[in-house]
Amino acid sequence: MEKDKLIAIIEALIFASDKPLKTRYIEQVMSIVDLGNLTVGTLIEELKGIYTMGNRGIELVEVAEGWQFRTKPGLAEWIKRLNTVKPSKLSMPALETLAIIAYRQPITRAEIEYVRGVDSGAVLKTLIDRRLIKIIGKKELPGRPLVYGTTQEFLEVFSLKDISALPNLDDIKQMSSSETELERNQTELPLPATEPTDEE
Amino acid sequence: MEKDKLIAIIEALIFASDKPLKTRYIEQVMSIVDLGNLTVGTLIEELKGIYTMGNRGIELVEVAEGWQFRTKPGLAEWIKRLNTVKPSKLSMPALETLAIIAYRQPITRAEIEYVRGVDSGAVLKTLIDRRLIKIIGKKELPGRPLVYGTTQEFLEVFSLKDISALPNLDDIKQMSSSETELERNQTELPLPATEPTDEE
Amino acid sequence: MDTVPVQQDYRVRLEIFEGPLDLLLFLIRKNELDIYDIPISFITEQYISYLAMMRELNVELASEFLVIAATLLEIKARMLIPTPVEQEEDIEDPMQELTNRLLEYQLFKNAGMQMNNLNMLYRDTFIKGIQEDLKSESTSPNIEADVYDLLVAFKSILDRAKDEQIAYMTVERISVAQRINDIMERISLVKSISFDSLLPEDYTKMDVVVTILAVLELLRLRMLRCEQKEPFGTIWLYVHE
Repeated sequence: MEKDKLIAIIEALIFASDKPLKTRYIEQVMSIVDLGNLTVGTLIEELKGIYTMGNRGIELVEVAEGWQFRTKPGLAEWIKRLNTVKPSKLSMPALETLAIIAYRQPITRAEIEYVRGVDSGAVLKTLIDRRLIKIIGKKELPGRPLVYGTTQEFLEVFSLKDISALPNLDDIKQMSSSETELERNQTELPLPATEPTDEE
Repeated sequence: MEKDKLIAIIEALIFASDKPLKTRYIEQVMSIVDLGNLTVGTLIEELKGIYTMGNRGIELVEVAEGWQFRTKPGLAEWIKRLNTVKPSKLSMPALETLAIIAYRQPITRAEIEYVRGVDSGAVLKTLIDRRLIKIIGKKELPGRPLVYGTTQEFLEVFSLKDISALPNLDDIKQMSSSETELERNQTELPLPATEPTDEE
Repeated sequence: MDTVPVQQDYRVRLEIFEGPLDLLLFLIRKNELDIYDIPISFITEQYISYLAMMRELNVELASEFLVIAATLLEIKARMLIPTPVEQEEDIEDPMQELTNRLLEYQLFKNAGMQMNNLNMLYRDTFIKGIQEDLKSESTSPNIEADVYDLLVAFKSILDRAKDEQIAYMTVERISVAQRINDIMERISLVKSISFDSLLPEDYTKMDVVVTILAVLELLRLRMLRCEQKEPFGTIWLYVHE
């Protein structure tokens, strides 16, 4: 195999790995090809050189555990700017919590956690910070727990006229199939015209 | 600012973004520098060229209306050897249902089932869980049924620039049916021996 | 009728049909028929023999297979009875409808296969492995989400709740603190009570554990005292004077 091709493979491996990639893992992957008088180490150095030469935005660095592509330190300010420009998505836990509050408000933290089954303090804080929910009062219960509800910003973000414009929960029924494919395939159905099949 | 520096910034921005990065967000970030007679679009093309030239393991592609670095398709086998990545596969029923939704969106569940001829609740659930489709609204019909459409993730998974980049349906119509039946012909089925008897 | 020996591999092969339209398309192709000019008697016969054979091989069939069988039989019947000319225009042609459905189904089946040839993420191509330490957190005030995301999120919670509800109910029902209150309330009326009678009628392991914990706590706080007259005998609880 040509040297360029070998370098390309290593580049793809390091890029796709979700952790810094150890040289010996690369060696394992490459063990099925004959490297001739080359070594994985020298190939990595050459790949590193490709990024070092020229004015590039990313570089190949050796961190404690292995090799990793990173953006050049000098460009951090630009990436920070990007994060203020790009709209963000809500995480699944955030969406879930927001859904519970939207449909069940006013609701206490204990009630939210009962439904979700997990501690929800951090996600509530995120939603408050993003001004999607707020404390709307206290409940007449021992300890007078705080109750949460959605905000005006929530309606704006989700383009809702008012809270009653949320999709009807009955629609959920449409989404779940009455019979799943699995169940149906297990159901024996009588056939027309071929009545006596099973009997002798 | 020098052109090389501008390209390096764009490279870092695209690399740092978890999702395909839209040109307009790059433009917003770059709005504080004078690009002279250059545009973000031409700079991206030049960056793309850097990766196209030479035998590189990654490339810059336009997917889901944004820019993203991806490994070259020919290298997939090597990356799978790392065992850190989840392989992705869709069943024939899932692909078929996805095709109906992709080309006919917005579409109701009943419409999908009419085309396929079978209950599609389970397969719709799978596609929603994999975030390839989502509910995009309701139809002005009795019962206000939910309508489905493809997601951003759908474009990302199938490496499509936008929904119009799907294979042309008219071209598919032209395809001879025999070539699509290749796999099925491998499975020989025992058929009742009946001769065509229709008079007319 | 002789039973056809059931062979595993037949089973597997026959399940490649996704539905009745898929089966019809297969039969059309298998017999090299023209999709625009399907000989109805022949295809109906083939289709029904097929269903019968699947049944003999113990392949479970979806009800939709039978719906299409009925449609085929209806079309066949209509063709045998000449329709009066003046009626013909109002009546939609079921044969035409079936042909259109087959053509459309075939089209999307092929489209699905074409899509399978595209460069698929995590099969043909890979994106940057997302490293936790490099993950960028957007600080933008803008949020990308719509109300249907909320609806789906709510549904996923409901689905999960179905499995977990029971566990929560149990915990809720028998908190130790609550049981302590129950016991003190009951015993204050009768002065003495047997341990067994503290348990609810259809008690669970959890009820027993919580009750024991409650009693132990009350003993520790010297609010109760207990007596057992003989080994394995009834445990009696009294209010501590």
